[in-house]
Amino acid sequence: MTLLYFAWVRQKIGKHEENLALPAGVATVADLVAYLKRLGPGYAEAFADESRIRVAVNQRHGKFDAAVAADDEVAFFPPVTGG
Amino acid sequence: MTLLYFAWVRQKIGKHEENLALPAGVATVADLVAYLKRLGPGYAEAFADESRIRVAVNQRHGKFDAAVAADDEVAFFPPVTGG
Amino acid sequence: MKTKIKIQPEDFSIDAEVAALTAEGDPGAVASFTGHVRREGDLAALTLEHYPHMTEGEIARIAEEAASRWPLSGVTVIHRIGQLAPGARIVLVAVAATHRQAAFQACEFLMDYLKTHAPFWKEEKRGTERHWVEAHAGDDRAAERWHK
Amino acid sequence: MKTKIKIQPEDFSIDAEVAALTAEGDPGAVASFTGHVRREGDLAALTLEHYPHMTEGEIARIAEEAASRWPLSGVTVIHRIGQLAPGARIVLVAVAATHRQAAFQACEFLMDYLKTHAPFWKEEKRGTERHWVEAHAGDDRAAERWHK
Repeated sequence: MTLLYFAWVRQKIGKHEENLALPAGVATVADLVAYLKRLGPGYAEAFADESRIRVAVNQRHGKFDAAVAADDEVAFFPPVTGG
Repeated sequence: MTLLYFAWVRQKIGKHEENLALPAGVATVADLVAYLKRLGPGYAEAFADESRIRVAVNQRHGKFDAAVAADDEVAFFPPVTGG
Repeated sequence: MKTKIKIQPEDFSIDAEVAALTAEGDPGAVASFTGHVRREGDLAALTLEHYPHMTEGEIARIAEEAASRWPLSGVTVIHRIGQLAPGARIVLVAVAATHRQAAFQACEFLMDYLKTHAPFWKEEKRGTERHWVEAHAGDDRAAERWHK
Repeated sequence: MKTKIKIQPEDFSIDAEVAALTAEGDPGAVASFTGHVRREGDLAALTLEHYPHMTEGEIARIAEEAASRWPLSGVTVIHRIGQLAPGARIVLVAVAATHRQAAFQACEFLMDYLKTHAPFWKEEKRGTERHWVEAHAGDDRAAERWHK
């Protein structure tokens, strides 16, 4: 799967994009977040307050209970502030 | 007093502006309209359907019961259609 | 509040008016409206007449009423007169404010009142015939909803 | 309905976009909105980041939703990205329709949804410090009122 990070999520994790083989036991966005949190202190910090994180799966806004699959593009970012 | 006519009121009466000494017995817009109707067929036609006539006294929208005085500017016109 | 009112035969620049409204202060939001001559059937042109002594004063009163209802930093109203071709712009109302909801509401309010209170009259030319446009009851209702 | 969506660093011309929206058909009314970088305190610049794969699709969905609610002839959305100075224009939403109430309502709807759904993020530069702008609860409430 492709993971994308924007704004301060990107800054805390230290990268904009990465590819990841779907980890064992990861079926939803919430599972993926739990997995990422354990990858390092930057990830842990980025996902520390999950209420501040929004997600898009394949370029569509989603929720943490949304399913994720091996060839999905999953993006994490703060609430949007355009306009 | 100065009388002004706009749009089809102007066309029916055949002039844009005229000066008039305040006629005896004319105290309100309604009195003035009754007086003007008798001035000729153009006036009679212009004021035939009073529901289609709007009035401004000294450049402010008014009603037919508004008072008129010798030095007023009174304008008659159809409902406005700008914008 | 900064108010600019112009009655003119010439066309206008929305970009220039928006730039003027945002040249100073902190207006984060500008809502604008342009009305255009309809492009329909045999409508050849529209001619706009107005009541010069009254028009600017009436629009200024409408702008003051808007400023008393919403926190605005500027209002610009430009209304064209004379003969206009189909598609031509007739009117610009632009409202600057810190917040977009105030700008939108005030812009719509100004248009509703302009339609029902500003002394302009439109004459249509269709082929060789000319006739005066009738006022719309819908415009009166649009203005009345602001009384509530 | 004609939809134009552009994400670009460059500024735009409101006049040109309104002209394009009214070049054909019978749109008598165009409601427009421009959002500007605030001019306040020590705010030196705003930098806008977005999610390129997603932005246009999300705005297109918002425009389709607007077109399903109101009779519109065209929608144009231009959103700038990159670094913008105080006073600079950030976004243009312009909506053309036969009737002005549809144009106004759809323009406000589009702005409310753009603010809460389009994947853009603003970073402020104040002096030498940079920080990400927080989302406003007021924007969520503004978008929610359209659910009713």
